[in-house]
Amino acid sequence: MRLRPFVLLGSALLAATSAVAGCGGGSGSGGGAAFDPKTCQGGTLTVLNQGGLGKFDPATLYTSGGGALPSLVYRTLTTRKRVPGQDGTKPVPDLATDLGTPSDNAKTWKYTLRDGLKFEDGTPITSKDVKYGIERSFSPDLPGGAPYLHDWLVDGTGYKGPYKGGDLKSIETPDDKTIVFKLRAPHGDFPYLATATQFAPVPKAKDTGVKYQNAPVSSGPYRVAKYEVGKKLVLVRNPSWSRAVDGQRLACPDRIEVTAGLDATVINQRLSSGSGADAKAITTDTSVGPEQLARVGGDPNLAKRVARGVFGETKYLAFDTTKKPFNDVRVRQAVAYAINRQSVINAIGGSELASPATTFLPDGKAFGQQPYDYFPAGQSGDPAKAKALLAQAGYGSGLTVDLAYPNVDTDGIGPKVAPAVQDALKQAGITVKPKPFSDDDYRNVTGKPSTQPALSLQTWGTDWPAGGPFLIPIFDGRQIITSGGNFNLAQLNDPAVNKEIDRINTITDAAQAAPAWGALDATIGKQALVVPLYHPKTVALFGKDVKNAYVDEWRGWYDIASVSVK
Amino acid sequence: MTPVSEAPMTPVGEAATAPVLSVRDLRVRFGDREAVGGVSFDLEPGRALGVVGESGSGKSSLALALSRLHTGADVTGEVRVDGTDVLAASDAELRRLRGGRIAMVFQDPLSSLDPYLRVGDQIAEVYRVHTGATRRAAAAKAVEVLDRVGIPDASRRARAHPHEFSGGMVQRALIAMALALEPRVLVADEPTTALDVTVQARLLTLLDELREETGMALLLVSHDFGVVAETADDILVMRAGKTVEHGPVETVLRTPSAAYTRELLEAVPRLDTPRPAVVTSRTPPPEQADSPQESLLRISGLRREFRLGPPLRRRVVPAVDGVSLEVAPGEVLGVVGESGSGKTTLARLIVRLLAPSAGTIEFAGRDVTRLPARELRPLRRDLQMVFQDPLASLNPRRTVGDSIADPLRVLGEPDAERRARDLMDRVGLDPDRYGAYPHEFSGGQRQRVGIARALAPDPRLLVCDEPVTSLDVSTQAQILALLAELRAERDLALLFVSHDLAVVRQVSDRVAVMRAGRVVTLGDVDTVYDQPEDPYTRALLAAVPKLAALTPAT
Amino acid sequence: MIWFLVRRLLATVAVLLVMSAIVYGLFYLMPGDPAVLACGKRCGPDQLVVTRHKLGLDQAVYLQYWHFLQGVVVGRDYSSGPDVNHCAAPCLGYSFQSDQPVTNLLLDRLPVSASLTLGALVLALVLGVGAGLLSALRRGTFVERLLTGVTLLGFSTPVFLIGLILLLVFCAWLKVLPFPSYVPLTENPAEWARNLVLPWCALALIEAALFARVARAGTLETLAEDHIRTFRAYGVPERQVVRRHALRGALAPVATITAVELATIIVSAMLTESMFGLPGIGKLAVEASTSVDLPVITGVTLLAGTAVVLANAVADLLHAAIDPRVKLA
Amino acid sequence: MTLFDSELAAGADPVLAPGEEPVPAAGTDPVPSRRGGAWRRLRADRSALAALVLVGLLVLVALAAPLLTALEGQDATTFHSQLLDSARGGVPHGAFGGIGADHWLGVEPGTGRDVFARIVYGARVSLGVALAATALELVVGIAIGLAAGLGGPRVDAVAGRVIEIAIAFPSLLLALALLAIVPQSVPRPVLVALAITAVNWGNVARVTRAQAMSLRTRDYVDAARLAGVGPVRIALREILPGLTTPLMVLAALKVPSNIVSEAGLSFLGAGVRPPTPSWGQMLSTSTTWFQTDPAYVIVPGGLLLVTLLAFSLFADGVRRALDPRSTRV
Repeated sequence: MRLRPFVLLGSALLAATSAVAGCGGGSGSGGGAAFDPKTCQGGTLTVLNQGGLGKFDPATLYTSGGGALPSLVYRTLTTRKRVPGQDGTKPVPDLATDLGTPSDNAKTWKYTLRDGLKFEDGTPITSKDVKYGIERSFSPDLPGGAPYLHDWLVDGTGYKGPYKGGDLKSIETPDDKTIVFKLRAPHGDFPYLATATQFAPVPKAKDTGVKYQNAPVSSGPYRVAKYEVGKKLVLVRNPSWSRAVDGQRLACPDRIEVTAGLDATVINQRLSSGSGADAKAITTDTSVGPEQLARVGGDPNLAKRVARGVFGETKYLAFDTTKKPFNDVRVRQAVAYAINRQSVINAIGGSELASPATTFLPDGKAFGQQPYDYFPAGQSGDPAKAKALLAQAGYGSGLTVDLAYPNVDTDGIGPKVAPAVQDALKQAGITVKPKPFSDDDYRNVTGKPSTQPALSLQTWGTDWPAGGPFLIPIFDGRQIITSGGNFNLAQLNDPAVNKEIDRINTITDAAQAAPAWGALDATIGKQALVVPLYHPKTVALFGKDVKNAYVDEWRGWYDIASVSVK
Repeated sequence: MTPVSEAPMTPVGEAATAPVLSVRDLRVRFGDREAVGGVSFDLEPGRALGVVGESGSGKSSLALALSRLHTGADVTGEVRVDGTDVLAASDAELRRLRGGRIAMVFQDPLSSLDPYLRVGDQIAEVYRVHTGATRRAAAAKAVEVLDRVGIPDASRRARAHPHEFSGGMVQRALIAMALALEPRVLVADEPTTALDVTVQARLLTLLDELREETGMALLLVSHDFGVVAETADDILVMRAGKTVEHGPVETVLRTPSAAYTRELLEAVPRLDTPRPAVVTSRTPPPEQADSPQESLLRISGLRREFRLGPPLRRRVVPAVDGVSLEVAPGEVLGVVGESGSGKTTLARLIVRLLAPSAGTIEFAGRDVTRLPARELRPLRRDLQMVFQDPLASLNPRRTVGDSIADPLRVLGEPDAERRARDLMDRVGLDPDRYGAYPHEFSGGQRQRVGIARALAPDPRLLVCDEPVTSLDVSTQAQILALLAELRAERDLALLFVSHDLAVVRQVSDRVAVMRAGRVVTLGDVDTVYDQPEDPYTRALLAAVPKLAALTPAT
Repeated sequence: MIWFLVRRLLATVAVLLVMSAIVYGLFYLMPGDPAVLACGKRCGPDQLVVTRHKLGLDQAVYLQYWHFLQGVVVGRDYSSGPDVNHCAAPCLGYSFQSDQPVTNLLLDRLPVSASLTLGALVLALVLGVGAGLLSALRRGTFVERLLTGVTLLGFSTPVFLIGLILLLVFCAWLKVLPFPSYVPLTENPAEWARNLVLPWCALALIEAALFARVARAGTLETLAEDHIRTFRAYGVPERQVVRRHALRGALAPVATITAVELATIIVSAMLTESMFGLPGIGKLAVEASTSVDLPVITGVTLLAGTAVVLANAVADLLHAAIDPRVKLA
Repeated sequence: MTLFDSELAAGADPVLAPGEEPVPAAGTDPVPSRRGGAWRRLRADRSALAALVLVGLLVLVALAAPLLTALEGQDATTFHSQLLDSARGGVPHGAFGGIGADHWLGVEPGTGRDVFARIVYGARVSLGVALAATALELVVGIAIGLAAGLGGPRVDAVAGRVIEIAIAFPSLLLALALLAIVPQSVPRPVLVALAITAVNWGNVARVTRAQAMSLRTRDYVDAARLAGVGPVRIALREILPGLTTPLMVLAALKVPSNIVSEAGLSFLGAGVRPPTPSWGQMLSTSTTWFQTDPAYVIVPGGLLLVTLLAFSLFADGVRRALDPRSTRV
């Protein structure tokens, strides 16, 4: 993904609004029988969130793997596997019978819908509904979804959606069960993409344009009973759905009430004290803040109600290698040596919330990460080595550079991290001048090569757990976009890298593709185009009466489809 | 000063009744300062004692001490009201005493009643505190006493708030409050000072009536000999906290034994005595003054309106309404009137501190009515003003010398400081005090500074707006004398504005009587005072307390 | 009275016009492009054009302001593709961040801010006036010195510091009060109050310090006035003098200051809401400011302005009710 | 002024507060001897004197920041990650926030920066911003206030209204909005001082206007006009000196109120930015840590409290000295 949807680093937002750690304390975890998927049905689950209810149209949502809440209402061609652990990073069929049949060197993907699928009103779901759902997402009135469909589908870039643009030829529906996608280039990752909400069926007859989100037609286990934008979402059982036609979602609670717009502190406070309905509460976007970690660690009752996880994400320093002084690889290496990752991690909340990153790809088999550390900075940097390199590069008497970063900590690359970088580089004789940008401006400034700062703090997260979406936008030379929206900040256009990307894209077996991406990352890493800083980690509380709460490895957050409150 | 006998004098010819108020060696001390230094007197029922003195004489402190109203002062001696020792009384006794047996009327009618409550309710409240009467009875009583003190339509007025009352009515209401409780003694501290002369006359009459009717004793504190002479049986003259003289009114006024009393009496301007001839060296013949060629200032049809009220209900109130008059060179024109008559507005219009709404002002033959400020400035040297409050008219942050020298500097006088010192000398100030600040001077001295400043540009017309009103009578006489001298010396014309008819008579050649923005009478001062034709002027003159009848002719 | 209301209404409208013009002016003086802000972080050139047109940002500034005013008075339509979004009468536009009508955002949060502000105001008045009277009537005693000291302390302490101390003591150490989290009054009055106790106290202590000063000064001034002497001179017991004659004079300035203070109270409430994480208008304003959500900033500003102007009108009415000398005009 | 500047906003400067009389008792001109007397009174006022000493000390600390940190052997920006317990969210190792011989007041949680160094450098920002804003407010406020007070009814109709609106406006809200849209490249402390000025000058203008209007009608001004003195000279020689007393009092009160403003803005994240230390911003961070690292709350919070108390006490002393009859606390 280009920027993280839905998931917010709780600690970060908390810092921006500055609140106080919760008081009181958790009472003991409620007893009850062990979790059994067969008898887990019943009860009302409360979800306490900071944000995430700004929109609910499947066309405008930007999710990883279909998201937590949307995937309860919108089924997609494929979906993420709903199990704890490594297997959770794999896509599995959802509406479709399999992960898709590639042909034409992975440029054509064919799916067949399974039998018995129905919308909430009982009408059967057809492949045309899936096609229409995708077409809608091309409408300029329904922006916000991931850009992949535009880029990958034949004629995708010029298409303006069904309201004005008519039919999208590159999606074929030869019959009600079959849907075929024609891509411009090979994309072995297509089954991953098909987990996005844009792949949810939308009945054309019920489409109300921008108002569709207020009364969407459900294909999943729940239907929308009430939706107040930005504030409240109430989901109740969809009578047309059954586990018989859905192998992934357990859908235990009878009713799910989501409240958004809460403060991180309030959420953690309510989860830890767990009084009343809060005992059956969970959050899908709020991590325990650094100031609460000590308490969680010290309270065994609370410690039992914490889930930890990782979302594939890397925070890094990006160089523009076409600009001085970073056109000199020795300067880039010097920065890499000088960096004090321990300071950076402490600044955003310590080792519980982040792990140091030396590779661009995040940990985990799904990414195929090959560990490397070409410019070992140790825990706290190697200023001596950095100084030596700088001297070689002709900056023995010191160097002054600007560091651009967003002025909020939401993405974990803001005012908390920048001073840590600044201080580390100072030890190596590099004077850093902080250049904060307003959050909304930041992407626009850094995304346009003409305005891009030479050194900036950046974040990159995954749209699905694979190496491709992680490496392609950042290092593919053909992805340099001069008009804005560029992510290849290094301006790397290396034919060898481009060729290798094309090669891996044709691999349709994820198990084969992953090591290839890992190897590519390890190769690119030698050029010191970026300095990886850390990979964030999630520490999230859940209510004392919540069962089967685990953090899935695809998204790093609770999967509501699996939890029970009975 | 005559020594004061310890035993108070009993007025001649009165049967010796037990005094209702008896004061012995009363002393009021504020820290080191003794405001009242051993005063003794007796006051019998139905009689009136006038306490007279200049500011700082301790007369008000004395009045307050009688009800033990001082806070933070050390009061010693003995005060017996109806036999009870006020200074030794318990709190409960004191509460019964206050109002019940000794009641007070204060000087400032604007602030002596609670602005938030209805007048009737305030009287009723006090009545209930003392009698325990029912609400209904107390309300009825309030109306009754208000009616008695001459408040028209008393039952309706009882429901009004104090700000809806005029000053005279508030004083009547306070007297009514006292009346409701039937006290033995009424202490009135300068009750008429803030009132116009006609209102004052009616109030004094009321006090007389009530005294006769109820037999209560009256202690009247005043700076005004005339007021005391008209009302009191006895006079007690105070100076610096001590009794200077104490005796029956006739005795004190006719044959004052103390030199201080004599001086004071001499300083009082007389309404019924023509102005002393010394005041001017050259009395201009009236016909000459009236001739248009000769007039220095000529105003005709002068009008000035003030707009009052909110934008949509704005009322236009004329403060000066079609005034025409002239002032000849060297002439003194007195302008007299009660408050609100427009006399101060007229003065400010003439010096162009205010712009007229209509009419013309000619000065030295030139129409200055609409001259812009810049062109007006050179004219200023001929036209100066002396203000009422000498402290307010001097910048407290500048030395008096600077204030005097300012007009000279503006005129480009090269040696402004020396000239300023000369002027100080001329008005009777020590030129060495050039660098002193206004607060270091006494009231009379400050007014001398004001006069010196006005004289600095060597003007031809001096507009004096109540120049002696805030001064004690003896200082007042000195300032008036100074003005007279200067006028003679410099051939200065004066426009002398005052509410005090006696003062105006003393200084003016001609006099204009104003009422409600109009001149009702204009003429030679002796003619106007001795044979007033206009009924208002007659009423005004009749209301002024007469002192002359009782005092030996000078 | 009628004139007073008419005049006040006109003045309110004038003030709001000026305020809205100022805030609207800020839109255009600022360096960035409002469309970019409205479009958000992932915004392609196409969407930018759509957004710009949808919000009317492609029009002349005065036209935009005119449409904005129109929206406030009669509502306005935003056309977007196939649909026309009607934004009903007091329309303040749509939030850049949440795409919600600003009016709704404000209305949603109004109960929280109203609960906080009004509750704190009542508490502050009770505490402040009580302390002020007490210290004025006990002049020169230990009580007065104590109250003066406490007042000065309350005066010098920022609301977030007081809030922090209160949290530390009552929530963390004594554990008698919960970490505040807003419960609607209609849902559970007891929990509503229990959760608001700490924010109320934090906000009220500061305001109380001011009220105490004003009440004390008013009492001392009134007690020194001549009419008080009159009633003493007529034997009215001191207690009655204070109760009947001094109190009103002492309280009149408190009524005025309360209205004048509203702007300050709103500001303090912003800090309090941010401090305790209460989802009120103040917090909305802080968030909107951080994210440069201009429609929300405008909306909050206008709402606050309206509140202040109305409060001043109420204060004038109150003042007239207390003081018969004051004429409403 | 505990609030974000209550005086400011409300127009109600708590001390000058009640009603419309913003100036020490109207109609009473403090005479010059008072100035000399004022010094005498100030010197005799023990609490004001103690406050003055404290204020002086704080200013000295701010000025001597490099010296003091050199003495300690630390600086304000160096991270000390080894002193933090990373697994517990980054709280300092050791008791009381890591207070010890190396770090006199401990280290900051999350960064390990030296608290003492940040406090003394933060004093520069807090006091500097507050003093600069006060000076700017005086300049702006006096200029506008004099224009309104002396410029005649037309000018006053406009300027007077503007002043009223400026005072009625919830200042923090506007400051936040301003700080959100200003270019990020300008040095932050300058922006913060400007923003505080932009929203807080109203009080100064109001006091200036009221006092100028009152002085304008004094007889001595009339006397000067009669003497032919020109309007500029009258404004400078006759009126301006009369403004000094109320403005001195106001300025003394403004300083602590502006310290609170700065702290409030920093608290909400709109003040100076993290690499630069400021007390408000430290306090903002510290609220996060109050349970796990109370020392980090107590140090900047206590210091802010002491500073505000000192400035407020001093301002109170100035007021008492210049206006001895005032009955206010």
